[in-house]
Amino acid sequence: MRFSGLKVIKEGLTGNRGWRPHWRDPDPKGAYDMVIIGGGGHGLATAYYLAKEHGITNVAVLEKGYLGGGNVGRNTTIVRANYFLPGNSEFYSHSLKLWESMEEELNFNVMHSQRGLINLFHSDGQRDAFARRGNAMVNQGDDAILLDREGVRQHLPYLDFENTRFPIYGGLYHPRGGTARHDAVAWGYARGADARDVDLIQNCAVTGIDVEQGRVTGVQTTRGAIRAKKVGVVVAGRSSQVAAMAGLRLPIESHVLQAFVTEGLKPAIDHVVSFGMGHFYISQSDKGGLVFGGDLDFYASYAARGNLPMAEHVMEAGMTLMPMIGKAKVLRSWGGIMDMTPDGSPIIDRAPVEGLYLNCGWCYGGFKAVPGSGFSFAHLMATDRHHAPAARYRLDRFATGRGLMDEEGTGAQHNLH
Amino acid sequence: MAELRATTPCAGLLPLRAGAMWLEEVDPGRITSLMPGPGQAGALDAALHAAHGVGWPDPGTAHLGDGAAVIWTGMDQAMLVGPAPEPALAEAAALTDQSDAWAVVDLSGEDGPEALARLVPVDLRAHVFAEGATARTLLGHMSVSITRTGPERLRIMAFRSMAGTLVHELQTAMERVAARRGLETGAPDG
Amino acid sequence: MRLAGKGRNRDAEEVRFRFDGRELRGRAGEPLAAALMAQGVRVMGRSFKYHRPRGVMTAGSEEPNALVTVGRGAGREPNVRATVQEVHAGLEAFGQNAWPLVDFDVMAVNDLFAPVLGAGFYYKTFMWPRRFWEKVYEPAIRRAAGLGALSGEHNPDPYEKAFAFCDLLVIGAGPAGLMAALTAGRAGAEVILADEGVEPGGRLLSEDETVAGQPAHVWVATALAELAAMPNVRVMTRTTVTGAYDQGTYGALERVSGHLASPAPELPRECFWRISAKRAVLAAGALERPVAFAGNDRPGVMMASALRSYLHRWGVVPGRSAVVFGNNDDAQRTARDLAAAGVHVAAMVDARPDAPEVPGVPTHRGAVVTGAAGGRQGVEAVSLRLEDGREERLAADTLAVSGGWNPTVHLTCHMNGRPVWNEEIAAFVPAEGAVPGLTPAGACAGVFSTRGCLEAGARAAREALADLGRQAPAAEVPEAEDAPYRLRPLWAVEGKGRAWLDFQNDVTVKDVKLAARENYRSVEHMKRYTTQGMAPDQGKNSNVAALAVLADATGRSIPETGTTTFRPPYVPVSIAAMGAGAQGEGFAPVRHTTSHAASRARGAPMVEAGLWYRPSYFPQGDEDWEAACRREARMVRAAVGVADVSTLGKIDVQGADAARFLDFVYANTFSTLKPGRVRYGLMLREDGHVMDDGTTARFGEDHFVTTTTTAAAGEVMAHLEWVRQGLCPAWDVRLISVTEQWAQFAVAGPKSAELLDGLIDGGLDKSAWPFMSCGPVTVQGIEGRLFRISFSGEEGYEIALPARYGAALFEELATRAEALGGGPYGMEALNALRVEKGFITHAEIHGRTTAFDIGMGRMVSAKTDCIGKAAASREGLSGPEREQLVGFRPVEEGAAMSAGAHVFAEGAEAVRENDQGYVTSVAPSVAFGGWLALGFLRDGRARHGETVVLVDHLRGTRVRATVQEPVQFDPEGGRLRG
Amino acid sequence: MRLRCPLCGERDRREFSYKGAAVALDRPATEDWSAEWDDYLHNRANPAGETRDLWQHAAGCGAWLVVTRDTVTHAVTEVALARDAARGKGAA
Repeated sequence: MRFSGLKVIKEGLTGNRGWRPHWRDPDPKGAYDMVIIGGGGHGLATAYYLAKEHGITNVAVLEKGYLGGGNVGRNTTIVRANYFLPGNSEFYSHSLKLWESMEEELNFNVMHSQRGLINLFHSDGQRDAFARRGNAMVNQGDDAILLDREGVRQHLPYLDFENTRFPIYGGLYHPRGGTARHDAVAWGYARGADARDVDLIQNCAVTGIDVEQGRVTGVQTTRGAIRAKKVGVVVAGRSSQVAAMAGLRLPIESHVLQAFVTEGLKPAIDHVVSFGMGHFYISQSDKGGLVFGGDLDFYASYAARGNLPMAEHVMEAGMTLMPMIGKAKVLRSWGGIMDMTPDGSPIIDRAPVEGLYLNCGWCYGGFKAVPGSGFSFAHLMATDRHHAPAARYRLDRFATGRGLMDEEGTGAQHNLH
Repeated sequence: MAELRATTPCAGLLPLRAGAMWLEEVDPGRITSLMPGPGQAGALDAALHAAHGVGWPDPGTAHLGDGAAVIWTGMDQAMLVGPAPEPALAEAAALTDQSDAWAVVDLSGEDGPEALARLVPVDLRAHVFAEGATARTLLGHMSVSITRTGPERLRIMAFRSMAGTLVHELQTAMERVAARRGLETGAPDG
Repeated sequence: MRLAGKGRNRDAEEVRFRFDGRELRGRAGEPLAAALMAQGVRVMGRSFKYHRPRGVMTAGSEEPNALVTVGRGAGREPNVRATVQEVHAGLEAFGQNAWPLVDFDVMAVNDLFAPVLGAGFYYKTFMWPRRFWEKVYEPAIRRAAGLGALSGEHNPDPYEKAFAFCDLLVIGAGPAGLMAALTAGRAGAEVILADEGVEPGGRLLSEDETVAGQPAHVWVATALAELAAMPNVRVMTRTTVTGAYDQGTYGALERVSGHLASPAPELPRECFWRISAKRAVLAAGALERPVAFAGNDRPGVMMASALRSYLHRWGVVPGRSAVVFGNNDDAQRTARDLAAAGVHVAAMVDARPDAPEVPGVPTHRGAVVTGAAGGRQGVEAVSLRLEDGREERLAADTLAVSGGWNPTVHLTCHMNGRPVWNEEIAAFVPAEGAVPGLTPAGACAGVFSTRGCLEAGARAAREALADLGRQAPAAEVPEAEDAPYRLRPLWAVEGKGRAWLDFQNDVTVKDVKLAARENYRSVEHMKRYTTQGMAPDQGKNSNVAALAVLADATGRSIPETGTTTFRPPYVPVSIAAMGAGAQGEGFAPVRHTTSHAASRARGAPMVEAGLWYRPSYFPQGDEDWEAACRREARMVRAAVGVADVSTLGKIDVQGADAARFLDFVYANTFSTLKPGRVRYGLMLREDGHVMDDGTTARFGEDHFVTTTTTAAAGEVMAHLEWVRQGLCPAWDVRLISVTEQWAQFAVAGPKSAELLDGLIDGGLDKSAWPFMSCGPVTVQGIEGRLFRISFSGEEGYEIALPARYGAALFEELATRAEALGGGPYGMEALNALRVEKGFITHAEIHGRTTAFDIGMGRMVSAKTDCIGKAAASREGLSGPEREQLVGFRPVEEGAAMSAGAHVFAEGAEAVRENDQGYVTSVAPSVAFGGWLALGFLRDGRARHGETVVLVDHLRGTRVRATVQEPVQFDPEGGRLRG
Repeated sequence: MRLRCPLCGERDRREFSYKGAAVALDRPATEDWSAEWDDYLHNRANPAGETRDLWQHAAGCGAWLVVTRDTVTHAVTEVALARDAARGKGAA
């Protein structure tokens, strides 16, 4: 069924009775060409691109809960391509281009809004570091503009320019950065994959990965055994547990990242604003809620909830930067489980077990990567060759030290990001 | 050459009062950090007793003697406050002069703990944190040492460079508590 | 309207306030909603999507409809519940999400398009043309959405945070909470009793009941008096516990001064509490639930319990003629109370076929309300379907609804506990042990009689105390209402027209059914697709009913269908409260050096570094930064300069194993350093990258003082402690920071020795102070330290005195320097001097740099084990592929380079594939004129002399530059050896 | 969240900083890069359940701690001084 404004009006006038399920609920078959473990954004996008780009449709996506129930359902919705290290630079650039054509392609409005992202800086040294980043973005073919203090003021007049602990020197403006309606991305890919005959199987937890003589042969699930020649693990937040089913230990620690949303308010913040010095970023959803977050709680956790010290720190950062939000009230806080790698960059690679593929380690940057990750991972699974924009996301980079992508410069070892 | 004049960390900022709370800067005399070597806590205890009449403190405690105090400040670490350390102490501990490293203030008055409850994540009420109790903790975002030196007196030590923030934070908290007291009694603090 | 002689607040002072510009009168302290109701105001808010006129529905913080904006100017506060805001003299409130007025809202036109604005419609349209989303559709949607508006100005009001501690936190002061607090208080435990209301008592204040044979509110007053007399009990009113966190930590929001007409300026508006409790009793009560039927969102349709609250507490009712609709005995209670108060009760409609009657009130058993009809101002008529299927229509302006009660389980979900479906009361109750140490008691655990709540509170407190090893005497539980809860579940009434579930977000029964039809059958999908439960009430009034409708639509039971998770906070918490103290400069401590005031007095702009403030430059006349920087740098090269370097971290390292320890934590060796000497050190992280650098001085066999950079001081100290305690616990090493003890100043330049000669007691014998030496000195008898080190490339010293003399010492040094043709210099000149010398800072050692990259690779590989050695030997951390530290000098003299530019080979297009490196530091050069730079270049050490192009797209520059040794000035170091 | 420091007693999480899995105590004795080093620095069991990790009572006594706790429930079962744990391993 094709969605359009006309269709919405026609259905509206006839009691909305003609709408059909956006996807089927098939029972799992005994065997597939490929199985994707994880029905989050990345897994669904992988299935979609396997079908669309590679014509591989005998594919099952196995989701232990509901589609889109992982981090794609609990993030702060930011979409950007403002990385500067080789590897990240080309990957996120490619991903952003996919975002820009996603709605037409999926016939689903994910409300991708390129409202512009501004990263603030607070010293000459930070300005230079952001200039290096912005120049890398332009080298990559993306957009970046260096704003001075007055330039920031024109965009964000409500910031405290006079009396804040870290005075604003300027900002790096990324006009193509923005936000999207996070759940819709998962639903759009689910609908697209389903329409191409991929089986999306909810409430189906994988309990084991079958390996014979170093080769994957299938998976065990709560809904029976499923044979497959290739298995993709796309389960950020549970990567270590699923990989362990195949005997692997990953360079990943799971951490909790909190996010917050306020009650609905009339438009107050038109951009995505990032205040690195205070570990704070914010945007306003189309419904009017201020959506914001900060740093990791900084302890290994699978609880998907955080504690007060970091929540307070985030609010404090908001109050020093933009005290006009003081009277906005936080409605809800939640936590996502982050697959943290040592260098803060992801892994899209073959596992040391033949037929097993890993897509993990997205740290706190996985949402914007959804289309690029799905595209590149599908390419890898289909062809057994790395897709160029994601070719540096190797599992062995930690062992070799080659191609580490430590964007923050805090160290290529755990718990420094 | 002009004589080099000493300046105290809170010069020009204190004393101040809010409601029935007072905040004043204290000159504690010499501050020497004591770090006993492996297995030398006992020897240091004896040396301290002999030299200054106070012992090596357990974690979270301070020995407040006449003229000399020993305040526990961390793992295997305490401060001798008041006198210059007797050289004999050096045989059992590493000594480091920290006399100028700290801003030292006394907060007195019954509501002191209530004001500090705005800033410090430790229960400092007198029946929980009695005379001789000490804690390394946070005051706002600053690392501090807090010791109860009297029934209504708390000694707060923060890094010298942060004296301005220390006083500002304490003053704000004291004023807020005083304003609430005014609210309770129906007579705004004036 | 107000009922004469009714309401427990009847003696309250009458005050004037304004709503939407109208001056009205109310009783001080009553909720704004009550005051508006008393004045006949029925429309208090507008819904989110359809802009439907809405009246007040509840009497608590869960209110979904009556959200108003309070105050004007910078401090105006949107989305305030009219049910919570207390009336005071001069209160100004405004309707919101409406234009021009909440009473007449042009946007209500949305309601006409409701058929096409159903669940998820926006996912299916607004996609063409692509560019229209940001330009047309989204701005229109954003303007229409949202509720109240922020002022857009800086928050002008004080807020605060505080900590509290107790043995037992009692959350809610209704019958269960009061009994819990009394029981624990009498046993001597430290108790905090936190209640959301203005006065404790909960439903006891809102019902016509007796406890212990006296009116319930009298019993409450007696209990409160007893609690007030206990020094171990703290009663916190207007305080909502908002969240349950690990190890007995609770967040709570106290409304401190919003109810006052003229609060003292120091009084915070709100206080966010962090309460640490050994045990907690949750006595949060229950929330009455609505029933979905056509038009159930009209003003005048209210929760029955709310109606009784307004009647008994505040003496107001929304209309003259009421219909009561329910499925439990609260229907009878409500009809009885209304009739007793003189309100005409047109009918009591009870879905139960065996419902009891109320004398004098027409009762319809087994009947349902099918619709509430009316106009903009609300209900005018109520349609019924009787047990026999007949339809009936009654005129009424008030419709009280009771669909039963939902226990307030929210806090028990905050640590991922999933509430459990209890078929008997058709509601979710807390899962056992959902929050460690917290016991739900009373209505929040599904016990709905007053007597049952009193007993449960006492029992929960006793159990909690027993857990803590305390005996609490069994409390005598007073006599009270103890009727069974008789309910026939009823969620939605079939019928034509829209029946609301989530009032605020305009989610109707049809929306949930549509979601199910489109296969958004998981409760999470339904919620996210329809926005059910995502409004300011977070589904408190609607989640269970929506779940029931979804269950019905998908042919599953409610427990099979699941529930959504409630997450903190229980009520919305202002960012200003939770972020209190940070506005302005409070976000982080400010660190001042002892020379701060003097630097400011000399007009130096201060820049922040690692929480410290350091002078950027000391302008003379109308110098800009560059002119001042060049002058100061020249001054150091030609005469003498003075700079405060106290901000560098200084760590005393002592003990028999101190030297061995430094050998382990540094990439180079310190055990060979002789006392009285200083050595540069490079510190790696265990991952083989550079962490920090600095000099270390040896004062004795077992005594070193090591310095860190300003920014990394804390990180290095924590790292060294980790190595000491975790990796070499048996070594005799003792560490302590001495950063704050010393005021330390660099004295640099050819006349530095001359300056110090006049200052130091006994003068300075240069021959006794070779380059990289250190030792004690005295100045006017004050014991200090002198280091012969240099970060400028000139002969230089650093002199340290105890910090109390810092201010005076700086003045003395500056004065002496000026007399020698020098003076103080700031960070800009310091930077310019070090760039000429190729000395690195964190601009270069930015976390991704290896020792190899900065030309110190051999230092690491030649050493025995040290932190980072193994990882640094990985193949990827050295070699020609790495970008290596180099200097850059412009080909065209004077051309301005910029840090952040990327480096390309001549003729190469400036794209990622050709990227060869980047510029890290650029500074004016007094040695060469123009500008010099440092940066990284792929295989740079092999490319000295090559011409490259520095491309800065952002600043629009392309500069040809030659690649240099990093050390561009005095590479032999003759000047610093003096 | 609160942790019971062996020296200071129970304190709020805000006084503590975090380092990660307690395997950091098991530093390989070799100086050359190896699979053992790779595993030590990078690979983690990362359990959903009981774990042992390293914290420092940074704003308190400065002690490094080995905390045994559950990553799913956040329940803390044991807090010990890292120094004692390290000595128990026979570290230098």
